[in-house]
Amino acid sequence: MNASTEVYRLIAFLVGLIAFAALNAAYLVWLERKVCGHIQRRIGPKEVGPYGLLQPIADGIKLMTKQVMLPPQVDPVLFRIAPALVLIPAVMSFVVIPFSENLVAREINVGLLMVFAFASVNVLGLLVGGWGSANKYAVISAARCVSQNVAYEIPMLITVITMVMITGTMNLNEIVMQQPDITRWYVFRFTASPLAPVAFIIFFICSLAETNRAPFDLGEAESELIAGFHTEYSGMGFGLFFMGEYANIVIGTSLATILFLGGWQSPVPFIPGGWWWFLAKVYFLIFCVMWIRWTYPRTTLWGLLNLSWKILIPISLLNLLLTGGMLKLMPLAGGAG
Amino acid sequence: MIMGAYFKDLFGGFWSLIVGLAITIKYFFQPVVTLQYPHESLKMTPRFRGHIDLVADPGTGEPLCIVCGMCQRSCPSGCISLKGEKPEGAKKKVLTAYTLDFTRCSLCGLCVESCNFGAIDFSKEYNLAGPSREAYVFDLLKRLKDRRSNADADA
Amino acid sequence: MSELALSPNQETFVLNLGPQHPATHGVLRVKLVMDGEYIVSAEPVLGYIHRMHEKMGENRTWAQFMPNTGRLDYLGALSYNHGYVKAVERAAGIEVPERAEYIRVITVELNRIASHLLWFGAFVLDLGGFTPLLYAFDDREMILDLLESVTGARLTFCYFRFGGVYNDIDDDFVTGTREFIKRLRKRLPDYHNLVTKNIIMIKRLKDVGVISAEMCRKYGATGPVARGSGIDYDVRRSEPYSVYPEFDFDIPVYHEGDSMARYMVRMDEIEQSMRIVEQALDRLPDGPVKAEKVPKIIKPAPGDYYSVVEAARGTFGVRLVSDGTNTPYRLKLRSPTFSNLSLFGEAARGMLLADALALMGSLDLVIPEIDR
Amino acid sequence: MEELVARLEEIAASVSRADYDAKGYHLDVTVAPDDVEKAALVLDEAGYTLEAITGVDWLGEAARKAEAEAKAAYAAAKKAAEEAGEEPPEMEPVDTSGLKDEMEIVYDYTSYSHLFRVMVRCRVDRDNPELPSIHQVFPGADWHEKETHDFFGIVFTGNPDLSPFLLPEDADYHPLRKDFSA
Repeated sequence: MNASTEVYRLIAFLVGLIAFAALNAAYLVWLERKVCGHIQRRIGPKEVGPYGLLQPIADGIKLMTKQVMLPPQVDPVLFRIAPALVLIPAVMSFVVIPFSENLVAREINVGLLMVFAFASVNVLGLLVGGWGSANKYAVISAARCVSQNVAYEIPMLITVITMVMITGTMNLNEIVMQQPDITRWYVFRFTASPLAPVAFIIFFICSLAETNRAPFDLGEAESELIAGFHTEYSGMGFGLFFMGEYANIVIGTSLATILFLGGWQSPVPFIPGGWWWFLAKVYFLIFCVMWIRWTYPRTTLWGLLNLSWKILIPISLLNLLLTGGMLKLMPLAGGAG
Repeated sequence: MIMGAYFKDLFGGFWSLIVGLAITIKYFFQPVVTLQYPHESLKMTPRFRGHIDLVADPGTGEPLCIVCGMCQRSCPSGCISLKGEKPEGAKKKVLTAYTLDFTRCSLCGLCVESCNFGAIDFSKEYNLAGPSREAYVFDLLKRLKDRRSNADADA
Repeated sequence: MSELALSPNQETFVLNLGPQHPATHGVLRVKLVMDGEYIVSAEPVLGYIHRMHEKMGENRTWAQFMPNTGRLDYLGALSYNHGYVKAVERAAGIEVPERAEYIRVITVELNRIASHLLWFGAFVLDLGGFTPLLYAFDDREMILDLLESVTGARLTFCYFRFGGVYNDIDDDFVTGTREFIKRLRKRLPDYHNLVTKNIIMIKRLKDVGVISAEMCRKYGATGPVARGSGIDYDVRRSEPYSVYPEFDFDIPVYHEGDSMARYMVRMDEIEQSMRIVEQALDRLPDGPVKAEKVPKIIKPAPGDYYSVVEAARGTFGVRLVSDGTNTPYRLKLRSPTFSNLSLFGEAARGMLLADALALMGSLDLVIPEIDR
Repeated sequence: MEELVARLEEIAASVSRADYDAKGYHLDVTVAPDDVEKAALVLDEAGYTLEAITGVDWLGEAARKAEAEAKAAYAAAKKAAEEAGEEPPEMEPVDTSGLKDEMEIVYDYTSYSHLFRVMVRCRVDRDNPELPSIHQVFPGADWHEKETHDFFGIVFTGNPDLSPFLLPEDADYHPLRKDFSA
């Protein structure tokens, strides 16, 4: 592979990924409205296009044509860069996600590390947006978002470290390769870690909290803080926050899929694996995210921090110790351990 | 003991969350209960209190109203105004104008109750939208005539 | 927690909650002095939809004021209708036929269930859960349909008359109500499983927003707020009126005084109201629904009269001063949430913003009734 | 209950039992404006709660009363004169200009534990309506006093803030006064 084709490949992938992120966000909104509609025993969008399928397009056009208001007191620089700070890291993280064996923009050895590096930038966007808005509700929201993200990165990273100990690599595609069928998915690999399903649940809860999804949507908390950090945003400023949020959900669920559910691999040997498996698993997890959102009330900041420090961190540490012990006692046959 | 409470809280809480999810997924697969309003609509109940309308004498088609003004006096918000005159040789007054200012009406129905002749009744109309305030000053006499001519046209 | 928030020389800021805010359920404004997320002081600012109903009353005949009562508390309009007709009946000495009293009790209790269901949904919405609201609306809609079929309106019923009710109920209503109660009995366990037992709810409501019984007394709190603080006070029981003494029902009382207790009181009241409706339907007597001897123009003897009923939110009182003419000389409407909200400022001090909003939700505010 | 009545009788100008079924309250207590706080303290100690405070504007009541009394006196005089066979005297016009109008403030108390409603009322001069606040005894009275001040212009001395509460911030009128019309 020479240098120029590599550049073209990357550009093509980037364009594709941004398009994917945008379309995905638009249609996840549609899906969210449909899911919540049916959970609440109503239909959801239905007027624009069949099953309301054109609704996201109409919404997108509306958002793009709306004026981007700049309220008088805001910090103009911070206010403008915040939405980009949320969206760009999310899109960048897609670069290392293996949609299938070959469908990956750039396979790098520390892919997992890179995703988490970018995930940490996300919270900076929320902080900057909330601070720059010069709105008391937004500032409270920004403070909440930061403390929440900091608290939840710890159990999440401990869990990921456990997984890296098992897999022996940070290359996402290699992690997927190690899980060729359902019995060897890491969520069920009790030989590696007796608490594997618990680790999966911890990872899932943390990714909910990291992406500010209900029941951890303290930053948006519409009944307390109006709309939180994006209270002052209109038009596409708000649209970018929205896209960023949904892109982050996809990243979170993709990682869960890759680390625990075998990524693009088929669960059973007689059906070939591929990107469709990956998307099916990711969308199933996203459905669960929505299902959870439309079931539970919101936690408070104390409840959230209690959950993190008193439950998630001790259990993930226990998991780390147990896994370390297991790996020492009986090294994995399939994994690199 | 404290550890016991901790684990009880942990597992009990986790179980309560699972139960919650089970309930919402149960409703997810149940049929929707909403009515797709502009495409379909409910029939109003017979007692539905819409704005008032004049009742016509089934024989002559003329309004039953004898212009006693009871409805006007009973109205708390003063939204009814009516006029009548006594034509030469006639025994009773004849209604010449009956307007309802619907912007002020609170749909309490005291006018209908006060009427001793059954000359006003509630309409079943609820699709009321208009571009201006003036659109809600109803000329009930005209509405009655329109209804009659519509009925004639249908017949 | 409260020491932290109330220590001197702290940098505080003022947060204007409302008048347009999702958690205030209408146009209520709360001026909060905040220390971070802790509330240093909270001061409700009222009057955004003040309509001076009491002056309106002085300019109308006794009967003409009836539609106004339903517009005080649009969620429990029938209780307010009842409170007013009861006061005027007492002043003018009008007897009410038994069937009419039964119909009043049935419709008022249905209205109470509807009000509590809506509160349940809106309260969970305050806490960030959206779905229970629509489940509750589904059930409430059935009640509204039933009441519409009798009264002709869905919200501002204006159904009671001096000496009876506007028109009789029919068999469809009776069977429909029985079916509805059967349906709600099946749905309530779902509500409890989805919301009441949910660990997030419990963590948010237990021991949060504690109001002591003494505080309730000092502020004149009534209804579920007082009963959640261990005060066994319900006008239906302690000052019996209408045909309530004939029914067997419990007054749920919880002693914790926290938001959870107020929540549980209302949820239990739904069940008790269903019991009352069932018994009333079983024993519904025949007869007229309107007293025959009610004069067309009512002129109560000069003097003052007071009458209270148990509305969905607490004690609704009507004080009438008559000068013997066909219009009230003075009409005072004592609304329950006015007193219930007045303790918010003291109760919310030192609380977290999110908890204070849960407390405010648990007070079950209906702003038109506070502002009148 | 009897003890409460006895204690109220010490303070009040008059205490009378009312027919509950007809009136809706049991005890009708009239106190001097300066004694409302004492009455509140007695009721507070007895475990009562304050349900509401309100006012009644008795504009023209004194004049009406004087006229009615004069009429009654005249009727009696006329009757006496007729019986004595004398010429009935002319009725003299009643001079009501010196009469002072009053406003009434009503406090409704009730108890959670037993059914006994106590109504405490007092009258103040309509031109200078002032009486002490009871918010120190019942903090809940604060809002009711504000409302009553809004509607009637009655000043509760000691209330921390009597700026318009339910009325708009700039309201300088008192709508429930009988001489107010919108």
